[in-house]
Amino acid sequence: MKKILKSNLPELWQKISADFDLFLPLEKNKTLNFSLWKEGEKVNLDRVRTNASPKHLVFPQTETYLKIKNENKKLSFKAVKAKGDQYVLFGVRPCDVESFKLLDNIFLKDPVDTYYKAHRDRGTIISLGCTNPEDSCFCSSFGIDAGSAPKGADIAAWDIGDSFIWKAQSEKGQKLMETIEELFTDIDEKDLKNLEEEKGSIQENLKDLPFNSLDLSKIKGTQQEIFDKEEIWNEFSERCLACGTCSHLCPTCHCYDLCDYKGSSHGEKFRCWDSCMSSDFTLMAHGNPRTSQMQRLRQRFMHKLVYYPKNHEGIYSCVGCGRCVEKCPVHIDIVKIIKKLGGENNEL
Amino acid sequence: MENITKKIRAIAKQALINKDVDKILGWKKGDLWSESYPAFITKAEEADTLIWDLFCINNLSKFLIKELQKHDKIGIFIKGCDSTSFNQLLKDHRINRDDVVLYGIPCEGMVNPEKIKKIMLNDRVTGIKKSENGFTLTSKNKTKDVSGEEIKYDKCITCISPNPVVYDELLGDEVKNKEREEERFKGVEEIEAMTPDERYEFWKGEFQRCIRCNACRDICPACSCVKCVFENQNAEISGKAKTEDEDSFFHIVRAYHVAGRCVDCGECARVCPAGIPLDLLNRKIIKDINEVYGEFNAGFDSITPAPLVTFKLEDTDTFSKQGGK
Amino acid sequence: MSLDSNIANKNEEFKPLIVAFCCNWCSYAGADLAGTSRLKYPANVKIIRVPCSCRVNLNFVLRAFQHGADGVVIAGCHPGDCHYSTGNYHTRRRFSLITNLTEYIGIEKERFKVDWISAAEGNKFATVMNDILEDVYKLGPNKKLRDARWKI
Amino acid sequence: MQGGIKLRKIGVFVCWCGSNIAATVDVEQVVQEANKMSGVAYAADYQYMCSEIGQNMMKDAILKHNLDRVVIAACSPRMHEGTFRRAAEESGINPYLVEIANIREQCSWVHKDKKAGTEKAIALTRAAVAKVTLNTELIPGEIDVVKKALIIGGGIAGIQAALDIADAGYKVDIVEKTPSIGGRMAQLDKTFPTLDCSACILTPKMVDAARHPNITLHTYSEVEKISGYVGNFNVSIKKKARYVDMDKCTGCRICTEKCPSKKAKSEFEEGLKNRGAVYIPFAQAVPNVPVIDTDECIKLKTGKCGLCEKLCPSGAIDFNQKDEMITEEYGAIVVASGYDIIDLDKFGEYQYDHPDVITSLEFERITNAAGPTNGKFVRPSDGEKPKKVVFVQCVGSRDKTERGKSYCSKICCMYTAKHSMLIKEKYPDIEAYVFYIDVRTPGKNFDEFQRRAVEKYGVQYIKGMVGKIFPEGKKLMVHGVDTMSGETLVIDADMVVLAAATKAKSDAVDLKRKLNISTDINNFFTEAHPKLRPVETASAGIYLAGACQGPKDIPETVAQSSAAAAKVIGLLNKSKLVNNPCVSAVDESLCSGCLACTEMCPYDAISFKNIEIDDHGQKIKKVVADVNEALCHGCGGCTVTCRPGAIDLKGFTNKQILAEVDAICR
Repeated sequence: MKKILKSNLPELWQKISADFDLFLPLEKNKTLNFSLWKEGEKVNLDRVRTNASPKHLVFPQTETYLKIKNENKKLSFKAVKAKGDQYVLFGVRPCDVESFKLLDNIFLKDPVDTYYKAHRDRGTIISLGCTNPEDSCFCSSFGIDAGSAPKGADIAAWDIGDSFIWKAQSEKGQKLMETIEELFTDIDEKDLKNLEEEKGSIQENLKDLPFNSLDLSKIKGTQQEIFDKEEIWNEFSERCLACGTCSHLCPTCHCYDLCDYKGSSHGEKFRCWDSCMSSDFTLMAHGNPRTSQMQRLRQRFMHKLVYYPKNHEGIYSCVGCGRCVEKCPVHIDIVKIIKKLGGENNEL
Repeated sequence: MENITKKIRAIAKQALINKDVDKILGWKKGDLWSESYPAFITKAEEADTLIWDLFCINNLSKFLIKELQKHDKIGIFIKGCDSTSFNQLLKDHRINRDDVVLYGIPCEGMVNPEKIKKIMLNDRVTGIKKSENGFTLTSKNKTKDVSGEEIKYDKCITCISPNPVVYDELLGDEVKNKEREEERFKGVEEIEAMTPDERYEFWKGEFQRCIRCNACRDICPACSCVKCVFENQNAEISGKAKTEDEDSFFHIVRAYHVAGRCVDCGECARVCPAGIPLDLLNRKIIKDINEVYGEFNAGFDSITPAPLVTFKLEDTDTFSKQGGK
Repeated sequence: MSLDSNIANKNEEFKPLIVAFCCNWCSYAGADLAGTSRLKYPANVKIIRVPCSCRVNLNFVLRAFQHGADGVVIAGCHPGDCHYSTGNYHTRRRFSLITNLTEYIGIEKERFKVDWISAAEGNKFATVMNDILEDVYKLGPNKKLRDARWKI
Repeated sequence: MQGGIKLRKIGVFVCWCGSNIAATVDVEQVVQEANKMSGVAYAADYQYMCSEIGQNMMKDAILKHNLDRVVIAACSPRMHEGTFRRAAEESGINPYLVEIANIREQCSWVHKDKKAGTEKAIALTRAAVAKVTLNTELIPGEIDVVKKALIIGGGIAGIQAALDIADAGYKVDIVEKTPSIGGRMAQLDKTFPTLDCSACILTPKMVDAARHPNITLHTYSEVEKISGYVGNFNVSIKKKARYVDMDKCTGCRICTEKCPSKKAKSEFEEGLKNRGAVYIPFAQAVPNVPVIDTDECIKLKTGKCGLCEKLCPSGAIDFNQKDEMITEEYGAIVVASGYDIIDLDKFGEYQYDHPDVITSLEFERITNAAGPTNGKFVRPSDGEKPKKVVFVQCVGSRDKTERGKSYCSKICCMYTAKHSMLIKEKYPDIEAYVFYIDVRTPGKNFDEFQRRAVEKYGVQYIKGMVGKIFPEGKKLMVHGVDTMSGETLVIDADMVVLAAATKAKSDAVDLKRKLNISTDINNFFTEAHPKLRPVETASAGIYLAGACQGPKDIPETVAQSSAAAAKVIGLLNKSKLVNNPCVSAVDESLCSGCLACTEMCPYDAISFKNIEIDDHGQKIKKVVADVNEALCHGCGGCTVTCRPGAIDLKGFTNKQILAEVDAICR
């Protein structure tokens, strides 16, 4: 464990960005997102939640995988490799770190998604404890500790007031810390105490959150029984706009569509994020297997709360980041669904 | 506000009991202080869950399209912007006036939770109350008095239709909320003052954040197509790729498709999860229509032809030196 | 009539592309008349025939800019002379708003012109085309709204 | 994105047009490049594709290579699109599977550089190939024809056309704005080059028209509104109140004689004479029924008088008459609305406000035996016979300034020669001078006619213009230049006759909008093609006759009228018309029923209908737009109002145009 003074951060960013693409929570036009850091950009490490999750770094919204060339009426094909340089991603909150693990479960299982793997391999992830969790946070419901050093992070970091404490957790993390050693100092007793205090304060804050008591074990019944609760699904889908805000912001949503692009004398095949909310999701030649918004909305939550856990040793496909709670234009979110399915009437 | 909540509940209850309507569209309160959301009720006993507070920002009118396919008669609570949207839907032949009972609510503007959070810094907000000259915010460790303008949505501050323009019954007295109306186009003018390259960079930066979730479109009461052109494979513009050109294409076409029909309810910008100021696109067009073809407020009535399906012989244009004669 | 040779020389590498949408009855005929009268304008201008200027969709214009046009012209009958009676009155309104909107997005108005060219105005056709080319030469290649994938 | 399109077999034919194309475009290279374009199965070039050999070459290739679509890279589609469509049809290909790449008018003729020209020709060909790839077979619909024609204007042009059409057995209505048919020709005294009396040859035709069982006259009437399309025009005609019952009136003229209001200037007499408030414009007017001028009639203005009503022996005066609107259906329309002469207000140097400075048209009335002076040639100011008369030609004609007209009025040289001859014939002692820029007398016996004026009658022709006229006592001092000798001249004339330029009728623009046809820069109606379709307008079923299209003399006017009549007869003779298949079509599954298209459509061709669709077992009622193909003209404006792209234009679909854009942007 080492520490770095906050006043040294600009130097740190410079140093890292000399060798890596550095992604930080940057505030641009009032919006916080993980973006490529350049000299002079405004880094905001105070708010726990970025607008979008950092999943676009490992799973870009659009990614070309095949190019087709048409020359004199002859076609030739060329596979495209994943693009991108080595990068460092700092400021990832424990929930988002956890989401990488959930994505790994999908993309790194056989057959391995080589694009995803390439993006994962080239990244060094540095987590940051959540000093000020927000109302809509509910990570603890999924066993995530917002003050901990999440396993998926190559380096774990905490804010202890005037400094950050960094703790390497993997070889990659160790290596990165070595290259920037000179900016760090060793920690002392006081720092350790501060760290413990920070962790404690985080725990206190978490306890206080409105959704702290969210209990998934209340969701009872078989897959079919939950599926059949049409009254609940209908109630929510009634106001669903069928936009893709939830799926696109969600750190664990990972569905994609395969599309064609026709260029001047060539073509590309690419994949891009898809949302099960949209009416052309899984659209096939014969039509769509899910014909109503109710069915599409149900699919999203069945996947998160039933299908995924079934296939992945009981792990839910949600990390409680609260983005859908915050951003759904009509306030349909997984918290309400969990409560409702658990028999709780969350409506006053 | 509590008063209006009471009225809403009474009206909804009575209308459902009398079977005047099959369904009521209103708002309910969620678990969080900042959360009020659209709620549709069919049973009289649910009427007491309806509320009216500072967060009933959702424009309910567009839901009528879907709901009227299932029900014959619907009662709906509408603010000023909901009412202009309602007129626009009538004009677009998406709903019939006779199928709807409108309960109008004069609106003094809705509160933007983001602004409150910013004011209270990182202290968790617990509530907001109306005070003598504004509002009192309370959080875990402090309280603070703020003015309405500090916490209301920008779009509400410059709102031109705080009172419903169409209704069957009006709840409460009409409000005056038009003091800052002239600042409506301030944001547009700031962009207009830039050079073309600056403007392009500005919008590129904004569009770059777009995640193509279509929320702006899906919430928009003017975007009422059964199937959007961006989902019409035949139109060949339905690129799903997240690229600079596709993003701009989408946003330019979206803005143009609501040209002359946008009621400036600002919902597109509010719901944008990427925080893109889409209303600055819509308002540019509104401003131009006002300047070139005479003041026009979409949704103020349901009969005046939209500026883009009509013309005048003596119209001028903005592209030719001669003024287009 | 002809381009300022200085500008042309400075931009030897730059071969601008102008896509012109011409209504069948006036402007396309005006372009034909420019041909019959052997007026000269650079070969960078390529014409797409549409029945009426009111047939031109915003999508077509954006697509042209995406795929490489450095300038776009929409030409129709003079207001009052529309073969379809009132089609170009709609063009006038639509593109008054659209040229403003694209300008607001950052596309210079010099790159995107709408004009009225009658079947008798072969001269005007050539002038409009020469003018936009001159403007586009001054502005340089258009990089805005470009589809980076379009050309390899 | 072109999934679903089966492989095309497109033939590309590149025309040399002799050296017209081949001089600036490397035709062979275009063929080579075309061969590389996707979908192209065959490409070839030929000297003249439009020739029979060229067409046969195309037809043979279609059969031999089993081609299913054709691109012709040649001259403008406005020239030969029809030719090649027909040729394709003859080889079994739907004519709408042919596209033209315009590499002559829009390429070889406007560019100098062969490399650039060739590149552009290739791009244009590529665009045509891209478009034709997406073309679909189109089959025109059929529409009925109303067997009746409308003639707008009852001058010699309208009368001639009406008689020809009526003689062929079709009903004709003439709508004439003034109270009588006859038009300008009725005002004229003699006609060139034969000097026979205008009335003598015109009035019999007027009477024929009035008596013809197939002709109906609507005089003192105006066309208010025109809708519909070729074969089926729907026309509202306003019949202005005459206040005289046409059926009761016997034409005795007691009313016109006794009318106490005599202040109105007679339009027919060019203001040289007054007329009553109730009047018949001229002696041979058809119909021979007076009208009451509402602006002048004392009874209509003040409620007093009513003398005519009291005196009328047949009780025909009816002050309660109202303007009447009638609606008629026609299969074809001939526009024969005539011409005016320009206002001379802005030509101060000619002193037109002086009573002895007159226009040629006024001269016609003065020399006319039935005119204001009963044919006596006298000065309007004092009734004395003039001794010297100066004619000034090209007053406002061939004048590039704003007050004049840049064109030649065409008839002035001839009528001025006629006028000078008429004077000299009657009064050999009068001196006649003609100032001219050029004397233009092409036409049968025209030049001989003009020379007669000079050689036989001694009319003095002076090449030059009049600079200024100063009235001096009873004289008009005409200052001019003889450009032949370079001398300045001053002629102490007693009278000056100005050959004022002809111009389009002031209401031509109104009429153009009603008819949906076009006018040129001078507001003369535009023909569909200046050489090959001189009597048709760009709107099917509407034809032009006479000076409303441009200055014309009587023989030309009559010739064009008969030509228009022949076109009308040809049209009315058809039992069915085929309409343009390039019309809008609605994809009902995409249509939201917002009906913006119905509001925008210039032809009210789009209405709506209720349909029921099956949405996954759920029956949903829906309103969708509905296009009337006979009314749709194919402008495509609706396609742009349609946000979801539910309405598209056949032959110019969104996909086709985007494909062209893409092809050009390669």
